[in-house]
Amino acid sequence: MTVILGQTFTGVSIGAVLLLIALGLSLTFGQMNVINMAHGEFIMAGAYTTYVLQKSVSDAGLSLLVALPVAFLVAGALGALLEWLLIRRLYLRPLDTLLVTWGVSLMLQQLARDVFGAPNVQTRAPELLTGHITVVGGADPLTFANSRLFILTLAVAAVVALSLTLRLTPLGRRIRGVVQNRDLAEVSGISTERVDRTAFFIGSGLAGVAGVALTLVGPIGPTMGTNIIIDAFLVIVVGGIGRLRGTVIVAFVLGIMQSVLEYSTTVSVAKVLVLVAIVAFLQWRPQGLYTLRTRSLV
Amino acid sequence: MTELSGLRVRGLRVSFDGFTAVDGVDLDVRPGDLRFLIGPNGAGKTTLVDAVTGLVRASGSVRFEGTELLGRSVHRIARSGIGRTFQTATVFEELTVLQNLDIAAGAARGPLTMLRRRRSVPEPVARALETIGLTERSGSPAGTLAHGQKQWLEIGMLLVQDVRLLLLDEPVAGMSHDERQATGELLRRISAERTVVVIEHDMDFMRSFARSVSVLHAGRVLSEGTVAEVQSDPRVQEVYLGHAAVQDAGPTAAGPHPEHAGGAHAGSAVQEV
Amino acid sequence: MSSGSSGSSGSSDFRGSGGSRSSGAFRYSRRKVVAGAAALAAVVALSACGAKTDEAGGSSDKAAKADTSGGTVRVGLLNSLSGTMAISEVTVRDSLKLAIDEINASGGVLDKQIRPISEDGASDWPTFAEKASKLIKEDRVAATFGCWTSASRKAVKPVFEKNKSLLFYPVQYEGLEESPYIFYTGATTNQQIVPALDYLKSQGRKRIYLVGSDYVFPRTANKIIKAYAKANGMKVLGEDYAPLGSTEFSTISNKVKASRADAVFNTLNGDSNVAFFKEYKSAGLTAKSMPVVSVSIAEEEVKSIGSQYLAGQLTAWNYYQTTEGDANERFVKAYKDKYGQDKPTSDPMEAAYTSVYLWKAMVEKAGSFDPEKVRAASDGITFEAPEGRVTVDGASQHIHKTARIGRIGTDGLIEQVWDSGEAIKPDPYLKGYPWASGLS
Amino acid sequence: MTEPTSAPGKGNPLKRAVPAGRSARAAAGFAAAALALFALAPLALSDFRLGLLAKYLCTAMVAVGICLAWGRGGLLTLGQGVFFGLGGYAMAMHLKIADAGPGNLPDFMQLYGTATELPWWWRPFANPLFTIAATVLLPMAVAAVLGSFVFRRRVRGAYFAILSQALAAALAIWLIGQQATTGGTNGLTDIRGFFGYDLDDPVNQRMVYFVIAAALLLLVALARQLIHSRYGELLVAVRDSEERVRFLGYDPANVKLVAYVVAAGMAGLAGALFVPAVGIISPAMIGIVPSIEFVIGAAVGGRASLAGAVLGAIGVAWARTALSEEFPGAWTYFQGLLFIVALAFLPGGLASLAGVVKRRRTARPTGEPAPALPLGEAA
Repeated sequence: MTVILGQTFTGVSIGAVLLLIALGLSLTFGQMNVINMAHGEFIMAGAYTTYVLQKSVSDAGLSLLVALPVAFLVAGALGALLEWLLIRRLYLRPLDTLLVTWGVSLMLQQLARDVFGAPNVQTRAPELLTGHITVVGGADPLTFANSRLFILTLAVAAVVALSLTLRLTPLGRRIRGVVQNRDLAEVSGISTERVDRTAFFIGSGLAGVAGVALTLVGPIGPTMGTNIIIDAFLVIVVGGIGRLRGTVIVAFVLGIMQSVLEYSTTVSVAKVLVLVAIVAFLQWRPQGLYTLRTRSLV
Repeated sequence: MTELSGLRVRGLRVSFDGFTAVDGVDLDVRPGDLRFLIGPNGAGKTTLVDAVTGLVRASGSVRFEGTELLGRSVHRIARSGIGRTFQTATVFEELTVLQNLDIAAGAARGPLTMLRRRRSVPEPVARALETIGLTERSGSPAGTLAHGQKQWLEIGMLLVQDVRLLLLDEPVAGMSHDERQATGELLRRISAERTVVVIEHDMDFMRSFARSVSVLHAGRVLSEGTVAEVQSDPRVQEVYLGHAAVQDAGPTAAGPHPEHAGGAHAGSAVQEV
Repeated sequence: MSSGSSGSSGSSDFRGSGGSRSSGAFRYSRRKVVAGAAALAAVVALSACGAKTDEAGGSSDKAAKADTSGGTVRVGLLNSLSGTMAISEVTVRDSLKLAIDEINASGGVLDKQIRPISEDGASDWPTFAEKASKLIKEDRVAATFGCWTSASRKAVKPVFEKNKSLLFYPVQYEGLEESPYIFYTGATTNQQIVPALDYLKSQGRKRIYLVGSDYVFPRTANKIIKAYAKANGMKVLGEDYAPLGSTEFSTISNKVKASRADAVFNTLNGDSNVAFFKEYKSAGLTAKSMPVVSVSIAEEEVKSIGSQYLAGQLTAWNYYQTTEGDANERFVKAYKDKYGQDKPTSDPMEAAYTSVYLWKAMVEKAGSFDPEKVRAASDGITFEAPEGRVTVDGASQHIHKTARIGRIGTDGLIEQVWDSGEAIKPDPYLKGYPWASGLS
Repeated sequence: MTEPTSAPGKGNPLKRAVPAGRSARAAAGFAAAALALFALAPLALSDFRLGLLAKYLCTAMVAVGICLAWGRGGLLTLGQGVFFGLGGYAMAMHLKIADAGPGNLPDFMQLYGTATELPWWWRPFANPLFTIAATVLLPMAVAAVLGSFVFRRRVRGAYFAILSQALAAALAIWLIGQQATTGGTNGLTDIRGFFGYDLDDPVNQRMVYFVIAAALLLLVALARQLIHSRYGELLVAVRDSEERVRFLGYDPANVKLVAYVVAAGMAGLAGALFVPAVGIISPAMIGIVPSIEFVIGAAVGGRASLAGAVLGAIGVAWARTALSEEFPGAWTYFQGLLFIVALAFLPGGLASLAGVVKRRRTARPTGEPAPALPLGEAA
């Protein structure tokens, strides 16, 4: 029983990381249908931002807090630049977008290697975030890592902020308008180009934020993005493209599945089982957990 | 013709996420009829055709020549002799006119025929090319055809497909006057031996060629009969005028409208009626 | 390799049984040619006419000869400069270049300057094989230095054997291998893993948990550890593997924590270590309560993980930046002067550096760059390496090395807490250890 | 990009519906390719470079399938690594068994495994005929099962792409996890013989090259036949408008399935021949990255044109070698740049350059150059 509860906790903490890395994609992939393989490198950019900031801001806690908005801007700017240079030419060619952005990701990785060196770099976490809280005491205590708690809080805050932005602000309405009917939005006087770029800025910026958070739990190096990008895409696909709600639920479900299966089998088997389960799930619901029922014709 | 033949729709109902687009339609179209479906935007005309051809899930009953169609997959319905066209002409743009027609003619081909090249032009395809007047363009990619020619090509594809029920969604939209006349003549010829249902907003066209008319409104059949009967039906006039009032009040076509764009036709239709 | 090993060890690696095997293949071919030709139809039959089938051994002497004419001699540097392994391998390449520069500055080898040709293995095993081939056949190098992962070594091994060219492999590895054309200058298992276990046993830490990346080295290492534990009254409480590159360790650290082991034996590689130690600390596990002995964490990795997470944990190597001795002081200074004061030196870098000097000494003893002569001259070659004196064991082509257990300090350096006292004779098949008899 | 069609004009247009010059030009191209592969390359290239060319030709064989399935059928085939791997492992398993000799276990099983005899699923691969059949049929069977589920459920566009990648990742992780029986990360290495021929012998390496070159030409011929058959026309129709085809009475799932299965078989054969050419098959050839790389070659060259896809695959593989030899520390910049420029600015790949020139010359109106991809439908 404790094991199940404990693994559920672990699953939630895995899910929090998944949610955070997938959140930016829910905008760029989910809303705009752009398969951006360089998204992982935007996460990397966020992580390196933290590293650079720590060189000038020595207090680990402060530098982490400062890094959040700065990484958002840095990764967001990279994203907007990518959108302007390449992606806007490719909106109707999704697989080409995938391949082109894969080329971009190769170049960004090499750039990181040349600028920061090939080995991973180190950031310091505030001591507070390297501990854990005890949820249930006793011989086999149930604990929750503070770093994961921080990531969970951050992820939830980002989800709330994103959904409020999409729902309440004029920008959000414009984004949704463009997503639902590009042509109509255009004739209604919305500059779809600007909306696209802004949406891409926000989505990529969220990747940067995820990068800051990842410095607490994982490595910071040139290839850190490639390891997580497919997981992030899977979360979106299973959740249903364009559905924030689905993204949130699926991130936690996959996290818990992974952690429970991992406990009873091995990491590899758990990963394979999760992937197979995803493939099977998509047979059952080819459009993901939540779908926008549309009447797209031909 | 026995009473089994023709299209017979009973209690057809289609809804999307709570919005009911077709709300209990009954419809009978006999062989040899040239039936026009009219109605304001959102009346459920296209959805009705979608339901008959299996594109959307529906409840109720749709029988053609005595066979129940609902629940069958799209291609099975197509194989039982039902063909349709779309509001925006959808031909295979990268393929030539000839290839388009050849594909339409070949659903029943066996694997061996499929894996071989086409060495000659099949007889029905050659005839259809003549009928739709595209023999000269047979080698051109369909994407290079003029708009009206594409719509003819679509009709030609239905001809070689040898369907017994044709469902045409705005076949003359965007055509010139002469082209409309030619298309109308063609439909009249076709309907001699088949059942033809046409969704149309062009009231002139309807008056010239319709043998019978059904008016749809808000997912139901509002009125049915000859052109004259329908035009004199006060309910029809009310619906069109009422609809026009809404249309004039503001171009709010942005809503969760299941119908595709096409507001301009509706506007002109109002003046026609 | 010793010709004796082929008879006794069940592994019967190809070289020992080479003669009999190829004649077997010849007999075998007659039967299979019929079947093959029938299946692959005319195409194979056609080309088979042009090709001479393997008349045993007839092909083997077509090896590309190294080009040592002129005033320079070329050597290959084969490391991953891109992809996931670049995080480790780039520093090895740097270290190799340092050694080559030093040797060139002091007159070169046999009066020839060394010209390094660097190739990128791209963290991809078939690419390693391709590049090894290119270095040997196109660049006609006299020797090649590099490779890190076991998989890359396994991929290039047949290439070097086929072409009778030399590879110097600088990383500690899983043993169970001897190739006549590979010199192993990193530790084999009895120079790293076995001493680490001895150390744990001497500290009374007998209940251990095994965590490793999912590839050959950790799996083999753990097999050895389990055999050792069985024979030495230790207990293995659990064994977990994460895919290479995996960065999610919450469940594994839960399992480790629940096991209440005395110590963790860590054979994780690369990125995974960072995530593992961050998770380990978050779970409240400390070096005091449950120390982790790592065999793939050197100064470079400490730097990228952070002493915040690692202070107090143990490592097992043959060299640390803090190892005492003039040779090491010179090495560390030269390295930092060349690449930056903040760059640490580590065991694989040292082994790579040493390998170039060992090759130089062998060539000079042989008076030739010819691989066969170099091999023949290798036995007993010594070098005052940064890790202390190393001696080449000609039979296994490994080197005698001193095992060292270190503790990671808060300054990011590793301080030695124990050493084996003398250089340990390499024993890749662990033949000298009775408990290991069932392993290979 | 698509086959040029004769200009409208004199004579009976229906006669010219089957272009006459096409076959002659194709035959000439085919002869030129055969000449280059069988005569020029062996004469001009060193053994080492010829070996590399053999490796490139294997990726070109995958590209032939990709041209069919993606270029013609619009299927986002991002999981070709799976089929390549299945073919490769099938072949490598047989060769390892043969290398070990009767009664012996393959070397890695003796070193790292616990088994004392071959696992049951290895045993059939001791038979050469079974193996040769399996290298093609096994990937095709897997593709058929997978495809019939996926296409019938109308999983399309981005979903299909991501799903393929998930499968590729799953297979790679599984292979790595089964180290005792699959060689794990190492893969199956040190393959020395090929149906009785000693692969150490340069003459036999050449033979392998010729087999691969012949297989590539065979696949190109096969794909060409398919592309120009009625099926090929139907496939393009499905790519451009799947629903429309359905209303004509076809089941597009079956149409796509054929292309997918054939492409899988081609990838499997490529994987099988890759093994003797390179001497190794490993999970590194199966995962997401190689799957993307297979597609990129075809995309850079021109996905919808057979010649474009094949030359693109060879060109990209060659560029990778050449760039990394020339700039070992910075070649990924150039590689990334190549992908970006070729794909972002030349939608039809390099093959469309030829098309642009041709169109300029004949000044004839044509249809859309870029094949429409069906992602929009997935929205």
